[in-house]
Amino acid sequence: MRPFTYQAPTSVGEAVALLTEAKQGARPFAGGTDLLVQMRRGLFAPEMLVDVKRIPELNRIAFDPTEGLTIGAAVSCAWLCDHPAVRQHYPGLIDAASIIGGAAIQRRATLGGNLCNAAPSGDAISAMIVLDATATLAGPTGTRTVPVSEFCTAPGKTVLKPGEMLVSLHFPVPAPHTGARYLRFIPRGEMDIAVAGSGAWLALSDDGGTILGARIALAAVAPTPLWVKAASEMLTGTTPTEEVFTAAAAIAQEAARPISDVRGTVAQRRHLVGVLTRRALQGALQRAKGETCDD
Amino acid sequence: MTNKTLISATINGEPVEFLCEPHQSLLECLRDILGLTGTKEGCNDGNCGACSVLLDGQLVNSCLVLGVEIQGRAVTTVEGLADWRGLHPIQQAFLEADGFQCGFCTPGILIATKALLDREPDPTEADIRAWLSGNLCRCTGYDKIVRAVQAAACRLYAECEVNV
Amino acid sequence: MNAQANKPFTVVGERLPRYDGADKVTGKAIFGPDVALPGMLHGFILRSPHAHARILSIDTSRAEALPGVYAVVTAADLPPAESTDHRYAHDNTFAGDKVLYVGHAVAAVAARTPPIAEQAARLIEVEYEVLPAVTDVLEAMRDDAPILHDDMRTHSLAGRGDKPSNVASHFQQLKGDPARGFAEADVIIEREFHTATVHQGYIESHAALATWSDDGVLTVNTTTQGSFAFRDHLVWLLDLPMSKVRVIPTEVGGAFGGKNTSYLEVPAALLARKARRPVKITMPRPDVFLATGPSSGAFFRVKMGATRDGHITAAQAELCYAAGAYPGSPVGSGANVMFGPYVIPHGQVDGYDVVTNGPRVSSYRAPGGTPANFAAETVIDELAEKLGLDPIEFRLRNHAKEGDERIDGGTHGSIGGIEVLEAAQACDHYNAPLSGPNRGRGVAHAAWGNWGGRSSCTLSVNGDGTVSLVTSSVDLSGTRTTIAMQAAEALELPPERIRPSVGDTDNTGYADVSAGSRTTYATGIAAIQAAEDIIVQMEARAAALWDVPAERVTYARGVFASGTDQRFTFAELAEQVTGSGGSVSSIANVDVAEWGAGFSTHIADVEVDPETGKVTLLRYTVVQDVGQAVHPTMVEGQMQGGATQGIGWALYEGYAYNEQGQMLNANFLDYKIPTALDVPMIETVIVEVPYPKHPFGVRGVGEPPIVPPPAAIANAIYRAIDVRPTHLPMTPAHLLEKLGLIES
Amino acid sequence: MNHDSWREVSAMATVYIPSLMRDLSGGQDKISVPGKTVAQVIEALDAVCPGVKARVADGNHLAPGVAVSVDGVIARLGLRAPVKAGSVLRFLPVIEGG
Repeated sequence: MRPFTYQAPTSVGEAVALLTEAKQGARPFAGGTDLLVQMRRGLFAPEMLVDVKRIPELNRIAFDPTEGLTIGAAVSCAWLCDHPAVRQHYPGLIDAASIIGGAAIQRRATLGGNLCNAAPSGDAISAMIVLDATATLAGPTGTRTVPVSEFCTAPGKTVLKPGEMLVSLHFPVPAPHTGARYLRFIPRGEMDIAVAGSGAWLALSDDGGTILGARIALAAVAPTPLWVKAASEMLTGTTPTEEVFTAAAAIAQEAARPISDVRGTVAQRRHLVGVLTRRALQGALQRAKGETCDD
Repeated sequence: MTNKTLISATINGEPVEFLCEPHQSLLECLRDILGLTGTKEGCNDGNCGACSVLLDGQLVNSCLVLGVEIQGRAVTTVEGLADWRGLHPIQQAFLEADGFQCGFCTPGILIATKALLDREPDPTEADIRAWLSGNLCRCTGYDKIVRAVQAAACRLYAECEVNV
Repeated sequence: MNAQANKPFTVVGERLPRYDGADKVTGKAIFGPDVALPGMLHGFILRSPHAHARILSIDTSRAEALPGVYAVVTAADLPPAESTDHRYAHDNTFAGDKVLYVGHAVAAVAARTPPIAEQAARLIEVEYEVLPAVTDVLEAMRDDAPILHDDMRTHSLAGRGDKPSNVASHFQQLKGDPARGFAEADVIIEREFHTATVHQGYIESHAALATWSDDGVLTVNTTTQGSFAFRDHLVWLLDLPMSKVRVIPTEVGGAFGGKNTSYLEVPAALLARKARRPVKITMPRPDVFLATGPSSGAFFRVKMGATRDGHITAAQAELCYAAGAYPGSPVGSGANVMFGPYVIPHGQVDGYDVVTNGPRVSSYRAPGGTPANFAAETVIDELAEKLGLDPIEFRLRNHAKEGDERIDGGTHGSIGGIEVLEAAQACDHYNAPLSGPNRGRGVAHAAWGNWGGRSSCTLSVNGDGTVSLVTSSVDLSGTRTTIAMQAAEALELPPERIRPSVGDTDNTGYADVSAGSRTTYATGIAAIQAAEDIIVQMEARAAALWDVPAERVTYARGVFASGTDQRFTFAELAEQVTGSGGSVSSIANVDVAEWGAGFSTHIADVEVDPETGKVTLLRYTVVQDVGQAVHPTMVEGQMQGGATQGIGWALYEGYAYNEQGQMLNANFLDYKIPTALDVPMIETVIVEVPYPKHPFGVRGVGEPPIVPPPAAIANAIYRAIDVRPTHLPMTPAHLLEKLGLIES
Repeated sequence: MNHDSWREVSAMATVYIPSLMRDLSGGQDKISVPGKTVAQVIEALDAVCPGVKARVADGNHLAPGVAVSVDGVIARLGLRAPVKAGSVLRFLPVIEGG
C-alpha cells in the first residue's frame, strides 16, 4: 500500500482540523480491521490516517437509565460486549457486535468503524437500525446527528462530508415489553462475512398480546443495510403469531435486492431473508416477554 | 529519506526503541526491524491469527496494528512467554499434550491461549473453540490444541487433575 | 508395549515428547519467511491479471530505472527449454508467449525494500492480447473450448489425437466384461458428481532466499518437502552443475503435498545472480491461492451393479480431472482409489487429464483420492440401502483380501481393510444412539496406496554413548521423532540417547520428497539398516579390544558381551571407540520398492438445518490401520488433521471463478478452511495389522485419513434430510437446491 | 508349445496389454516376448504387434502420463529399467504421493 502520514490527535477539534485540511486525502483510523485491509488491496490510498483512539469522546461507554446508551466511535466490540449495562439492556446489539471477527478482531474492530465502512453486509448496522440508534458527527461546521438508518448511502459510502467524523452512537432507553434480536447466516461457525442477516425489534402491549411497534432491517441483500419499513408497518397492531411473522418475512423477501457473489446466490439470499426474519422476530418476541431466547 | 518515527515501547518486558514508517505494521516491525521472528505472517489481512500478540494485555492481530500505534505501550510476543524460571505453564502443557505439529500457528495460539486464560481461568470446550476460531491450524484438526488449553488451565489454576 | 514382532518393543509405540517441541513452543523454530542475510534484497513477482492471453511485449525499462531497484528478470533470463516437460516447467516459472492463468508469473524485481520492489513491478508494461478462458473441466473438454496449447494432442494407449485439444491424456483400466457384469446385477445405480478445486491451505506461505558465492555456488534456504527435489529443479531449469547448487530446508509450516513443487527458487536465483546480492522472495497469501498448486476440480460418472445377496457384479467410472495450465493431474491415483477396497469381477475406469486456465495442480494429501472416494462411496452407500444391507456389512461382503486382483490389474498386498471395517462396526460411536430431527450417521471406507521411495539416514556414535542422526527427509509433522525412535529401537538404546536433525543437499544422501505418507516408513527402514550396521561395527571394535573373534561378540538390551565374562555397555564401548580405530558412523541409502497400503473407515454424525442447509458436525470418528504405531499421539494427530482437511473439502472449501477465469476467493476469509468451531473432537481408533516388509510392521499414516470425510458426511446428510449431495463443497446453497427450496 | 517356441522360453517377459492397445494384439491381453530392458521388451512387442511402440514411447522416453511397472514395482528408470526372465510388465497411469 502507498505510504501515508499518521497523526494521533487527542481532541475532536484537532481531528476535525486535520481531516478538513487534507480534504479527501485523510481518513479517521480506529481499529483498522477493514480500513488497513482495503488499503492493502489498493481500494483507496489516503495520504494521512487520523488515529482517533486517543480522543476521550470517542473512547467511552455511558449508560443512563433515562438518557439511554452512548458509545464512542472508537469503542471496541470486545469492550462493548463486556459492558454489564449493554449486556443487560441491549442484547440485540450484543448479538451483532459479538460476531464481528474472532477474539483478536473483536479487540480492535469498533462499532463506529463497522458503520463508517458501510458494507452492505455490515452486521452491526442492521442491529443499530432496529434499535433506532443515532450517530453524532463532528465537522468543520460543528456537530449534527443522523439516524443510523440514513447513514449509509451506497456500498462503502456514507453521509460524512469532507472533514467530518463520527464521534458517538446513541441508543434510546429500552422501553418495557420491547426486545431485539439479530441473526445472520454464515457457512462456518465464525470468521465469515454474512451471506444474509436480519435484525428485528418488537414493542408489545403490557399483556404481550399486541405488537405496538416493530422494526426489521436486513444485511447483505441490498446496496446498504435495509430498513424494511413495509414489514414494520404491517406488524404494528397485529398479534405476535407464527403466521404474522411469516407474512412479515415475506414482505422482507420482497424488499430485498440481493446479488450473487462468491458468498451466496440471489435465490439463496432471498430464501434466507425469509428464514432469518421469522427467527429474528421470534427471538425479539421472547426478549420482549422477558425470556432469554435460544441462540 | 522517508518519514520515520522514533517509537519507544516495552516489548516482552524490556524497553525497546526503533524507527518505523507509518505504513509498517506492528508485525513487520517485530519481525523485520526487531528480529523477533516468533510472530508469524499467515495472511496479512486479519483472517488467520498466526500474528497474534498481546497489546497492553489485549489479544490483537499484529498485522492489523500499525507500528506507530505502540508508542509508550506494552507488547507481548511468544518470545516473552518463557522467563528465567523456564517455559510458561501454557508452553509446558502444549509440549505434553502434543498440541501442535508443524508449529507455524503455535506462537499465535499460545498467545491467544494466554489471553483466554487471563480472562477465563476455567473455560469450557465451547469457550476454547469460540476463542480460538480466529487462529487457523491446518495440521492438527484442533483436537489436541483444545486438550492442551484445558491442561494449561488446570496447570495454571491447579485445582483439577491434568488429564492429557 | 506392543508384542507384534518377535519381541516386545521398548521405544516404538511410546508417547514420547517430540524432539522439535521446545523450539516450536518458544517461537525459536526458523521457518522459510524467517531467514534473512545482511545486504539482502527483496523480490516481488509480477503476475498476470488475465486467465488466458498472449504476451505481445514486456517493457521493463521504467522499472529498472526506479531508484532502489537492482534487477528485473523475465522468461528471457532462463536458459532455453528442450523437451516438452522442460518447456512446461520453464513457462510456469515465467510465462513464455502466453499466460495461462490469473497469477501466472511474468516478471520479477529485486529491490532494497518490499514497497520499492512492488512499486517497480507495477512499472513493468506488459501488452496482452486477451483470449477467452475456461476453468471448468467439462467445458475445457468440449470441441469448441478455447485451446490452451495449440500443439497439444490427446495421448492415449489407443493412439495420438489428430487435432488440438485440452485433453492431455486418456487412460483406461479394464477387468472382465462390464456389460455381462451389469446384466447379472439386480440393482444398478448411476450418478454424476462435480467437485471443486481445493488448496492445501498451509498457514506458512512460500519463501526462498537465494545467494551466489563469488565462485558460482548457489545456496537456497527454502521451505520445501524435498531439498533434493528443489535442487534437481534448479539444476534442470538453470542448467547448473549439481555440485554447485545447495538447498537448505527450513522448518516447514504445513505443506500437505503443496511444497513438493518449486515456485520461488528459480526467480530468486535469477535475481540474486543479476543483482549480485542475496535475494529473498516471500509469497503473499493471495498468490499462494492463485499461483501455486491446488488439487484438481473434477467430474465423475459412476455406475455400479450388485446382486440381491449383496455382491457387486460390475463397476464403471469416468474421471475427468482439471490439471490447470499444464498436464499432470492426479487422475491416475484417483482411479485407483475409486473401487480400491473391493473385489469387482467386471470393472472399467476411464481417466482424463485435462488442462484448464488455472494454476497447474500439485499434490494434496492422497492426490486425487478424496473426490473419487466421494463419488464411489456415495454410490456404494446407495446400493447398500437399496439392498437393505447395513452399510458396513455390504462393504465387508465385497472387501478384497491379500492376493485379490484390482481393476487396474495389480494385486493387493498385505492389507488391513477388513480389520478396520470390523473395528468401525464394533466401535462405541457406530453403536451409540443418535436421535432427534434432521440428524444422520454416515460411513465411508477408503484405501490409499502410500509410497516407499528413496531415503537416507546417517548415524554417528559419540564418545558419551549418544548417537547423532542426520536425515535428508524434511520433517513436516514429527518424523524426526518417529525416525529417531526406530533407530533407538534397533540400537536397543533409550530414545533420549538419539539426537535427530535434518541435513541439506551438501551433507546427506539423496531423498525423495517427504510425501506419500512415506517418511516414517521408508526413512525408518534406512535408520534401522544404519543402526544394524553400527552394531556390527561396534561388535568388531569390542572384539578387537577383547582380542576375540568378532563372531563371538553379541549385543542385546544395550550390552556387548563376549560369551565369557567380558561386557561393555554401549556407552562404555563408545567412549573407547575413537581411541580404537576412529569414530563409528554409518549411512544407509534405500530405495524402498514395496509398501503397505493404509485403510481408513470414517463415521460422521451430522445435524442439518432444513431451512438454511447448514450442516453441523455432531461427532466424528476415524478408524485406521497403521500397521504399527511408532508414536501413537502423532498417529492420532495425522488421523485428526487429515480428517479435518477432508471435512473442509466436504463442507466449505472450493475455488470460485467468474466468467473471465478470475478466482474470487483468494484469501482466508472466503476460501474457508475449518476453524476450531467447525469440528468436534476427532475420535480415533488405531488398528494395527503389521506390514511384513517393515522390520516393525509400520505402514504409511498421513494420507488415508483425508480420503473418506466427504463421502462419510454426504452419507450422513442423506440419513438426516433424505437428499444425496452430488457436489463438493456440500454448501448450504447446494443442499437447499437438493431440498427443492431454491432453484440452482 | 505355441508358435514362438523357438525363442529361449526362460528369457521371456510377460506383458499385460492394456485394453486400449488390444486392437494391436488381436484382442490378446497378455503376450510374452524376450528382452533385458523395458526398451528391448517394447521393441520385441512392436515386432509382434506393430504400432505398440509408437503408443507407449515418445522418442527415448515413455509417452506423457504413462508409467511401466516391472513385477508390480513402478520402474523409476522407465525404458532403461532392467527386466529379468519371467518378469511381468504393465503400463499404468502416472501416480504421485501427496
